[in-house]
Amino acid sequence: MSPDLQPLLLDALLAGGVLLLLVVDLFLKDTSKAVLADLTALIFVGLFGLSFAVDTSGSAFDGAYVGGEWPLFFKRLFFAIGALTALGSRDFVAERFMRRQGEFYMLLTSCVLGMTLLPGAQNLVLLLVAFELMGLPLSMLAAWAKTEDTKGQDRDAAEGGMKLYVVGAASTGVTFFGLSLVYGMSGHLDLAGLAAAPGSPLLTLGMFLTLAGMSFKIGAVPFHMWVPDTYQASPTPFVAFLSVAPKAAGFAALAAVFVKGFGSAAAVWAPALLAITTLTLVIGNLMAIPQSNVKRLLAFSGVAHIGYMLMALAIGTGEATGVLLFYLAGYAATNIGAFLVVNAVGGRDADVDIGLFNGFSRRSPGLAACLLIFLLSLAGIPFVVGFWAKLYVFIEAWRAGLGWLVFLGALLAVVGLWYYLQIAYAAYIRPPAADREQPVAVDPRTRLAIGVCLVAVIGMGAWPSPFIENALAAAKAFIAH
Amino acid sequence: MTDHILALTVAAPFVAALLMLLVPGRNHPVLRVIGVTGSVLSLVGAIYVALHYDQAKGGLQFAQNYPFVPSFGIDIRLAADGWSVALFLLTGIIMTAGSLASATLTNRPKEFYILLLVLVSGVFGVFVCQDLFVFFLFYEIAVLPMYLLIGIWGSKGKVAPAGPFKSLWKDLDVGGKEYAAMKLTLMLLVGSAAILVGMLAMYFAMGGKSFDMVAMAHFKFPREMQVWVFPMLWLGFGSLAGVFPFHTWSPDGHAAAPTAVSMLHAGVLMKLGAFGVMRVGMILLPEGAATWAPIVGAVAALNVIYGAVSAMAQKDLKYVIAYSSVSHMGVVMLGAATLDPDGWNGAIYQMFAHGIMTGLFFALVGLIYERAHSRWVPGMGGFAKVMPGVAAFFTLAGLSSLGMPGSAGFVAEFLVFAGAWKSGHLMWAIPAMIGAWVTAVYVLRATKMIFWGEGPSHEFHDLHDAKRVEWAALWILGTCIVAFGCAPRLVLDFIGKATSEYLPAIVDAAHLVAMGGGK
Amino acid sequence: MTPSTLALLSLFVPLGAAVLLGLLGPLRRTGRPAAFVSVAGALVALAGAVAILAGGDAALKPGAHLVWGWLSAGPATAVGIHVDGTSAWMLLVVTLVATCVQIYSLGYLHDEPPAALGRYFTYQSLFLFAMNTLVLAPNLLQAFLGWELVGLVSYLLIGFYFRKPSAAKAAVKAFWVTKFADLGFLIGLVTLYAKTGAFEWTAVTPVAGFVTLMLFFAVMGKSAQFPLHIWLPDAMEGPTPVSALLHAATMVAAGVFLIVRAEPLFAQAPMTREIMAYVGGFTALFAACIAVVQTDIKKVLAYSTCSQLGYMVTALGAGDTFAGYFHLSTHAFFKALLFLGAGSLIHAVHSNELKDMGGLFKKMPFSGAVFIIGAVALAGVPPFAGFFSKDLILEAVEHHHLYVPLAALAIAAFLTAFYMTRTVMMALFGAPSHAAEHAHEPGIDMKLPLGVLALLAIVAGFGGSWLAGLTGHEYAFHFTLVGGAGTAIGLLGIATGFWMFGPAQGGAPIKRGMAPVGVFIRYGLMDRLSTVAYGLMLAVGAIIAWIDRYVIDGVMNWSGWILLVGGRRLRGLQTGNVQDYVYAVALGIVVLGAWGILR
Amino acid sequence: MTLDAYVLIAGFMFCIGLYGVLTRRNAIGILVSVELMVNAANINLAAFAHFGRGIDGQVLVLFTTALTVAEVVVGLALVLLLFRRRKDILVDLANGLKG
Amino acid sequence: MIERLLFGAVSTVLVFTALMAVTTRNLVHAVLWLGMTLATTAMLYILLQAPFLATLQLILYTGGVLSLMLFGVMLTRRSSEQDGVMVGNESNGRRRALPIVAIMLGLLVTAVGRTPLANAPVSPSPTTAEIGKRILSTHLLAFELLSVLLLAAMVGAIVLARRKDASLEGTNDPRERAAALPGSRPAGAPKEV
Repeated sequence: MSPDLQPLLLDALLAGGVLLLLVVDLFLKDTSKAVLADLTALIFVGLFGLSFAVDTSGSAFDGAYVGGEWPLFFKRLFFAIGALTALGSRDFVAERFMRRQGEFYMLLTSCVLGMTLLPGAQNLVLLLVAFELMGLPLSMLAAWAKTEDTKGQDRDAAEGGMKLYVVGAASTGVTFFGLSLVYGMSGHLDLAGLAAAPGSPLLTLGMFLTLAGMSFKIGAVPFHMWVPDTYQASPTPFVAFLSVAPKAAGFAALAAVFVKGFGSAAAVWAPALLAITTLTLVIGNLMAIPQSNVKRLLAFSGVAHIGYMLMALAIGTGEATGVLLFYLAGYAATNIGAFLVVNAVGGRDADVDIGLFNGFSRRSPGLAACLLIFLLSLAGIPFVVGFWAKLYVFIEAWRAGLGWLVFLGALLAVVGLWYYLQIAYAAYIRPPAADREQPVAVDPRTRLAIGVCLVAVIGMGAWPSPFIENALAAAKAFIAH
Repeated sequence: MTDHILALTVAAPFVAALLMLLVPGRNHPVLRVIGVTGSVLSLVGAIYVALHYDQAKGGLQFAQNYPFVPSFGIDIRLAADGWSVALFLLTGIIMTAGSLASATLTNRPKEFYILLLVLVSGVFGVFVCQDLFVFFLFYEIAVLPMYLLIGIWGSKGKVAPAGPFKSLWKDLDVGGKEYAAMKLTLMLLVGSAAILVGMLAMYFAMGGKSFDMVAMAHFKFPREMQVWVFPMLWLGFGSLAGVFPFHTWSPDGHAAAPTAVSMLHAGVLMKLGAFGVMRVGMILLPEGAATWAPIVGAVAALNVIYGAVSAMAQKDLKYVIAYSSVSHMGVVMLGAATLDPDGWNGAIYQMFAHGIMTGLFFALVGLIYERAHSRWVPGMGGFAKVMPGVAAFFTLAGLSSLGMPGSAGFVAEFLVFAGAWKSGHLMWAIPAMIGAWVTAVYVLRATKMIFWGEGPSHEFHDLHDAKRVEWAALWILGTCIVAFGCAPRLVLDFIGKATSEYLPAIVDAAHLVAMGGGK
Repeated sequence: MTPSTLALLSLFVPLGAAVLLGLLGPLRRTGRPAAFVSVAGALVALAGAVAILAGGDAALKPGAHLVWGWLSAGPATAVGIHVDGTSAWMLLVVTLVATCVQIYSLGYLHDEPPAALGRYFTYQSLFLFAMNTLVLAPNLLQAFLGWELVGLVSYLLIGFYFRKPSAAKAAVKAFWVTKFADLGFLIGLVTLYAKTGAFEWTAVTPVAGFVTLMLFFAVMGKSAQFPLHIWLPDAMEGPTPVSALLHAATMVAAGVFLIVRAEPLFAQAPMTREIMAYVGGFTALFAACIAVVQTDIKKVLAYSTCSQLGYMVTALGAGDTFAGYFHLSTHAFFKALLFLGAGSLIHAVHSNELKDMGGLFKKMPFSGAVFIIGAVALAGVPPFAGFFSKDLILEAVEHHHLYVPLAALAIAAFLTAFYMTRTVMMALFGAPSHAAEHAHEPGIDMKLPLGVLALLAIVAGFGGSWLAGLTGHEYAFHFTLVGGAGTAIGLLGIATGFWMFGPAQGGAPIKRGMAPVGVFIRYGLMDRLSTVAYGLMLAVGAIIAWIDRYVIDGVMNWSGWILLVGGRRLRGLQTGNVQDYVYAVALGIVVLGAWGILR
Repeated sequence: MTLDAYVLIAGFMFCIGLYGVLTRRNAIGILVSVELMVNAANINLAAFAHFGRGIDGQVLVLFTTALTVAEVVVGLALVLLLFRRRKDILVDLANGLKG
Repeated sequence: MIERLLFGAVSTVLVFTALMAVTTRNLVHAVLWLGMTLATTAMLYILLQAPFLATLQLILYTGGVLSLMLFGVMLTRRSSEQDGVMVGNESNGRRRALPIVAIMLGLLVTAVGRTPLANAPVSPSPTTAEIGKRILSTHLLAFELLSVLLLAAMVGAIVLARRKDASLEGTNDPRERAAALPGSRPAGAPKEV
């Protein structure tokens, strides 16, 4: 391995994994393709483990890619998400898409490949390609539950995928156009060059168009409208992935372009981002309240969470960016866990009405307790990671003089509790329906994934120090570079 | 042992809760034994603390630091002062009585006990925590389990939306237990949000290094900051203490909650709010407290009389008691606002007295509800014939609540009134006294309507007096009411010691504020 | 034993009995054995009181003072005992009457179920403790404790027949009214504490005027002064021995005792004293007027008690503490006697109504005789007890030139003699009613107390100078014009009564005119007033409660509702049409762009 | 010709594309419009590259073009899917998910 | 001057064809108009001295994208339009779209007007070799990634577009689904299509 490929070691291995999956798929009978999930998980776990063993610092390709702690943090996050998703998807995918399992995991893995390359990209070209590599498989996977049955459970899969695709395509157009202006006004495609660009109206316009286009991926208001529909229609384990990984990657991209690239022009974009933040917080929380479909509810709750993360992004300091990383990690663990439980309760159905949770705690007390903890973490209750995440954001916002935003955020967090508790209420207080009294069936791998999420949520909640330190260090490296 | 007694006491219920996780949910006797043991252990811990607290020395004792999040200056700093001793005792007593009172619970006792024990761990923690952040964490632990406790084991009274907003309110399910649970949780968390904001402000004003409350007490926060942070803390903590107009969760919440939860919530949890206002708001922000004291006192006086008058109009027994809590917590806040030694002693003592009294009340209401299957006071009557013991204890609790000498309630109210008078706020003391009189009106009216007169009518066919273990809670609390009413110095000396340590700084600040200088 | 030890004995032995009976349910529910426990406690207390006085003046002159810090270490907020002549004598009066009443109750409540009887005697023991707490109070704080506790026991005992709605109502009414008045005590107490840092009887303070006024307000409630007397007639719902002990002899006199005790404070407040004189005088007259028209023998006595308390308050208002105290003592004996005698009559005919009695003297000569002794003593006929004390009061009032109260008292004296004669005539003489035909004398347990009290009603008046010496005053009986006139007025009242209700049955038009007036005053005015006040309070409560639910809580609910409905409205934005989603994106970029470029 | 003319023409094209995306009911029609938007970006890039911004603009055009092709591939697959499911590709008729 | 004339002509055609592409009611025509736009853009690239891009444009876009799209149009004809003469491409929401687009245009024009662009120097046109070098050095990683992307897109698109890849999929019958679970396949289950 040549030294300048050192930072790309993990990504190269992952690309190998993509091919491996394709090849192995060819040799497997449909009925035994479920093993691909295990293989995928194994790849991710292996890479996750490897990430602690190898040095990925340094830069490659004339500085188009720079390794170090910042990309490493994201890589670990993405590997973990990928592994959890693969574990959680296995039985679902094997059961529902028996003949399309290989492609599912291949797309999932290549999507992760795009994500892992994003944080280290120092060049808009690489950034853009990685962004698209992440984005395109998503719309395909969203529609994976395709069917021609007009009454079946997946009747809306194509619609969900199409909505993600159409909004995404439009946003891509907007992003491209915005970046073209950015390039034109700065004369550079590498992030370092952007910083030097003199301010001009066209640059501002380009900046904002890029912001809008990228905000689509994280689901910031008003670019969020695809989120609930796609979540509702897509295979639930994939939604677990969709709800966290692209968000993290999107934030990596936004941080790269704005915090780093346009860091000197923060006075221009920060207020705009704050406006988006406020809108996201309010709309996300408000619209989650009346939802009766749990996936939609979690979708809007996700939008709300994006608001909190945007808050950290808008502050733009090193500490705030570190806090953003912590938030992303905590949110990922929590949300994947929550969606996997929802998947278990929904019983392979894409539509999960809140009524299905009735009496959940009596049917499966352990699983219900997990769900409760995930919900509490989402709501930001102490002793689970969600609390610290919000708290750190608030602390940083306070430091940045955004007291009013802290207050708004705190108030809306309470509103959030309202709708999260509606799920808890169904699970713990309502009696189960007559035909749903047996325990919820959970396959062992999903169980494992939920367990890992639980440990992460509680661990990071009870002992946040090492994680936040790590995140702060990563952000520091990012800002300093 | 002595070194870590505070941590042990705080942890005892929590450990019991963890143990319970290992017990199958069907095994009710074992669960009960663990639950009661955990509570009794914490009571023993509290008594141990009281016995070993060196009164002559005073100050913070049994101090221990356990590092938690050092990078943000957050440590679990546990130490007890005189107030802690008193409130520790209160919590131990109420929890023991509460766990005994819920010994007859058959609906999912495992989860119930676990939540209850976790909650009480939080309560213990708040009373001895000297780190503001961990204080807040304990506070949240104490508040949050309430949602499930009310939501699952609660009951619905006869209070349904009526009047012009009926149709609007239907959306919110006003009056239901889930409404009550949700309202309680949300309102208290809005309060928590305010606390959090205030807390962060203090943290950063001190340089963002540490949440140590002892250091904060010595640190002189800028006046203008104190003036806006104090109301945040006052209203934030105050929402749990039932400060008007943020008291409205309390009637619905207490009415919907199951017996032990009402006992604990009205008996101990509401005190957390008042304790927070005093321990965090007033002691850490003396100038803010001095600036706002007139408002705090006025609102508290309003609370007293408003709660009492509202209680008078209630027809649902639990609402009567719940509004009485609002009224009595007003007395606590009034005492706090006096910034006078007697007022402060009275405030803490009122926490203690009201805790025991309202615990007894709710235990009795639980018994009555269990037997009568109704909380509708006008429908009752003549119950004393079949449940004389319950009637006697109800009267005892009522007497304490209206401040009858010989009961703990008198000592507290008397001290608070004296403090209010001494601090020159007649306009607070007189409404509060009238409120105390109104208490006599509604308590005795309720007693009369429930227990006296002819009856009971045929619809109450399975009324009977308390039985076996049910007596335990009644006797424990009843004895405490009388004992602490007759010999108040058992805890008043502890309280007075701590008050004398904390108050001078605040009085100085009040002088500064009064003179308009010292900026 | 020292006076303090004896006093502690008198204080705590009844408490011990009460606690014993209270905690030991099985013992309490045995009935008579429980009663004996209580009676034994009362006897010990009585013995203690007697022993203190038997110990002689020397030990009592400086007063034995024994206190323990209660709210804090140190004497400022202490409780304990203070034994001097005043409290020793009061202790004797209280324990003596209480013992008599308890023994009497053994017979009177013979038919009660054992559990109820046990409860009754528990209350009785508790009362004795409470009253002794008040009597022995070393400072105002403890006085307040006792004050409230006797109010509590009064409430419990009035509500003894709690299954009877009228009794239940009367009990709470008594408590509410007296407790309302007690606010005055509390305010006075707190003021005193705020200004002097302690609760001393002898405090010298510029706020004495306010403090005493407030204390007097409490006295008006406890000692049934107009207009806070309204609870006392209703309190007759309690068993008759209770009326004798609490609502005639001791508890209602606690107010008078308080003023006697707090003489140093009141001495600093001439204004309060003047108010007291007028209120007392008016009450004496007003209550006597109503007593005239009562048909219920206990109500007659109840209003009479009001009236006599008015006498005492007037005396205290006039500044003659001893006169009030003296009348308090004699009144305790003869009014207890009257009540117990009346109880004996009631016991015989099972009715309180005068019309159900009549001609009882023949059937029950002993009870009739002692009742007449009590009546004569009350009417102020020499040489019975009431004569001396009433004479002293009239003199004192005249001496202080309080002529309006004096006139009121004089008329009241006439009316007192008149209505007592009326009562005696209607109950003991005349034609026996149907119920009265089977009447018979009670047993020895009821006769014994009657006898003791009758003796005291006869002789107690002669102990005046001894009592004065004991309490540090000077008194010797000597004839004065006012006293003579008072006696004459009394005799005139008796004569008028005899003319109207004796065999002659004269003055029929007056009788006819009298009845409606009294009924109007009694039921038309005072009851209506208290009902209206109560109704008003409930109405205010209902309004506040409504406001709380729909306005204060409404804010919470409104905001919840707005969020809910707002969320629902916003759902409309999520149309499901992807072009609308793209439109939102376009809108977003346009707004962002416009803001970026045009700002 | 000066740079601003090119940028303007690109802007025109972008707006036309945007208009198409907003108004077209047919999924393929939307794809067509998106192509216009991307094309506008490409014109920009080429123009900027020509007017002194260096070689990278042209490189980026290469990449965007390739990306767009991939996007179109995926888009058409989704359109086919939608068509099979609904026998129609009018996007405003696919509104089963909402609220 | 000639350059200006040429530019004017090209841009006019460009805008016209683009407008037609988004407004014509026939979908086939719309795709063809798009093709013309893209071809015209290639002319613009030549004006900008970027022959490489022009070639790319013609090959990739006009050759690839356009035929793909036409393919799509053919495959998605509604049954009522079996004859293929007219493929519906209605528009709606013009009234609300126009202001947005107009404002956007206004913003762009304003921004361009306010930004000093006119005197930007013309740089020498890079040769194809230079572009290639650039791609294969600095942007090699992106280029490699592009191949992964295209692979993924193709694989995914094929799977999605496959007409009916399993008779089992999409069924709601739990028995059949249970049968399809790995390892529990009953003997008589339908074979793969």
